[in-house]
Amino acid sequence: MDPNLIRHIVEAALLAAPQPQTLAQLAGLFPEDEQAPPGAIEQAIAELREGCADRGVELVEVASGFRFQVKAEVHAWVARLWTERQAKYTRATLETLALIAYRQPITRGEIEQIRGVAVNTNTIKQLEEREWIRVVGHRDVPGKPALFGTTKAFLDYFGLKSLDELPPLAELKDIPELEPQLPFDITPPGIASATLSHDEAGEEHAAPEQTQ
Amino acid sequence: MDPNLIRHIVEAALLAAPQPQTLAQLAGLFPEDEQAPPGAIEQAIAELREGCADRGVELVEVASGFRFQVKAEVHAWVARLWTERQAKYTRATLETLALIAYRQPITRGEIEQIRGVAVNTNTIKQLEEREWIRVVGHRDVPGKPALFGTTKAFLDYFGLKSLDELPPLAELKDIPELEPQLPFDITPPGIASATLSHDEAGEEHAAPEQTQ
Amino acid sequence: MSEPTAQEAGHPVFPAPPQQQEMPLAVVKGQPVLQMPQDLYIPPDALEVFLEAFEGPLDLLLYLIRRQNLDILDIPVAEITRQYVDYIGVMQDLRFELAAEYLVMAAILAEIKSRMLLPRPPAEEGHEADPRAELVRRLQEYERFKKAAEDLDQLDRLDRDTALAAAHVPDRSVAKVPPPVDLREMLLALREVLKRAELYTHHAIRREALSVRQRMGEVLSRLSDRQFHGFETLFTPEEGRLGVVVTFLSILELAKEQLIEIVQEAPLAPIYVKSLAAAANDDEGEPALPEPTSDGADAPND
Repeated sequence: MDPNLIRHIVEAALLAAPQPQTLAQLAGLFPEDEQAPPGAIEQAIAELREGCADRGVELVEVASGFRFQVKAEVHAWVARLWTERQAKYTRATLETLALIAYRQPITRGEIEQIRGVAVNTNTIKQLEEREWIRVVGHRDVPGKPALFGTTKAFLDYFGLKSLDELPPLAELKDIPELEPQLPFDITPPGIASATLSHDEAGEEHAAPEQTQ
Repeated sequence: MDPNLIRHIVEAALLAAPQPQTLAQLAGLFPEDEQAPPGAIEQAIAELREGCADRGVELVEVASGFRFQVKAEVHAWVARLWTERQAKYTRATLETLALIAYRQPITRGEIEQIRGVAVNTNTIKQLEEREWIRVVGHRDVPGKPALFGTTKAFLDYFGLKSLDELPPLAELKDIPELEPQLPFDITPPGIASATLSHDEAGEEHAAPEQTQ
Repeated sequence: MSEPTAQEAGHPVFPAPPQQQEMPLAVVKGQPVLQMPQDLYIPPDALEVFLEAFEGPLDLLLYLIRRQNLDILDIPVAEITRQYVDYIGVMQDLRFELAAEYLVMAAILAEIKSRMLLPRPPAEEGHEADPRAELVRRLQEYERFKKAAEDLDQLDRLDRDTALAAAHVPDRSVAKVPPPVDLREMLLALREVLKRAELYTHHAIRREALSVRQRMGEVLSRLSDRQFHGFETLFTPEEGRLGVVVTFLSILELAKEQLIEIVQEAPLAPIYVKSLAAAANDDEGEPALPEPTSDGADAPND
């Protein structure tokens, strides 16, 4: 099969499809008795990607496959096609999303624990409606709280192939006013040590005053 | 303003817009204090149009403006993005196909004689559309019934070099161990005939006497 | 008493909320601050703005620590508590559930303060955790995710920084993909037919060389022009002896089924073959086919 034809098919399919397409999906465009040769689709993708150098769009790979998208450098002009479309997300939404992205699976209670404030039901609903997060299970504690995780749509939206591509989580920063006075080298006994050891797992038990 | 940038903007806008864009709409993408020079957008469109020669899409002008669209020559592949899997073949279809494979050239009447029931016209059409069977001639008897045979596509699909690679009929009868491996329901022999009558909606029972 | 807590013995030394000044909303350690909010003292009329500007008490504390260099140890607990209690009245018209969290924070601060003021039993000296440790840990943890949220917001995202590129598809008709067929399915179907056929008919289907059947179709196709073809032209010597035999058998079988006519004008003269099953009706398609029932009756000589 002519490699140019394969490239044309892949390009047209990526531009025609409403969703990003995986290599397998692209291979599925070719009928059983006339399959694209092995590696031909990868080759076509590579060529298309290079061919975008002098174009206004680029071919990128995101979590659910390959897609063409407007280059960031011309987006400012293109954005004038739509009067007001850019949804702004509040800090509450972004912080909740960040906690779900970096700490998934995580319950709403655990999010509240870290943020120190109640999570608005609408915030969760908004993220669910955008299909950026979903319930991935329930924690086996009283009340069986839902555990949230991010979706492929979340990665797609932020142009990421996988969670690994998220910006690395910052190191714990010292609190300068307090740090010198804090005996961190001494293992804190009792409740404090239990809580500290749960640092990564998301903590269930807060100081009693914290929980609603 | 750099003509390349203008071309990139026009291309990206046409690919991002849900509707065709007129020259005026495209000109509107540029802010008042940084308008595209006169003729620059027309020039960009002309260049983009030429640039489609070796691509899977083309830039066309329709009543409401310019748009990129999938080229007709790759549509057959792209259309598979919206594929609809047809229902599994009925037992009647499989029997008809098998009889044509093993007894070709064979007329529809002969198939009906062996199966004991009339063959639905759709069954034959279905197999012809799939290009698994074809008319290889007509029997020189009153009515000149078509003689059906299998095609190379049939052999290709089942990975056979020739019909000889199909198991001989005698062998077929003696392989009960075939059954447990089969992923589909096997009708127990006792109620086979009763069930078969439901196989295909339009299939009328032929009187058994007719076949004698 | 050389404990750090001893330094605060003289409070409240904090200045009162400066309602007499116009711009500064608060004064921290004698320094007027113009930005909102300045410290834990929130003028009641600014409470709503205050609640919207911060994501909660941790966010506020972080702000105070990072921007105002507030020393958590230097918090006049009694004053804070009194003010927070005053807010309760104001908050009734506002979002109380948010304000509650600030009250919780005030309580935590008060608790820390009181624990630090209390003398520790000598036996537990060196074992008791610093009462601020948990708060510090939570502040650090929160700060990480505050930063993560900012990073997330910086990522190029659809709609804001890029848009999907799509081309029009002139014909959106749905392609129909035929179902997959397993060869064994077909064989099993055939077996069922044969079982039934044995019940209905007296003649069982004989074992046949299928290559002959296949070749019969091929020969018929080659003869489909209804012209006489040289007998030899039907053979392909490249196929070897077996291929020639298969072709020969298929010609004999076709002759037996009266699908072809074999003509030889004289002994040793060239042999010609002509199809009796020519595709004369091919173009007419379905309508040319006879009724299925009469068709069935047509082939008793099988």
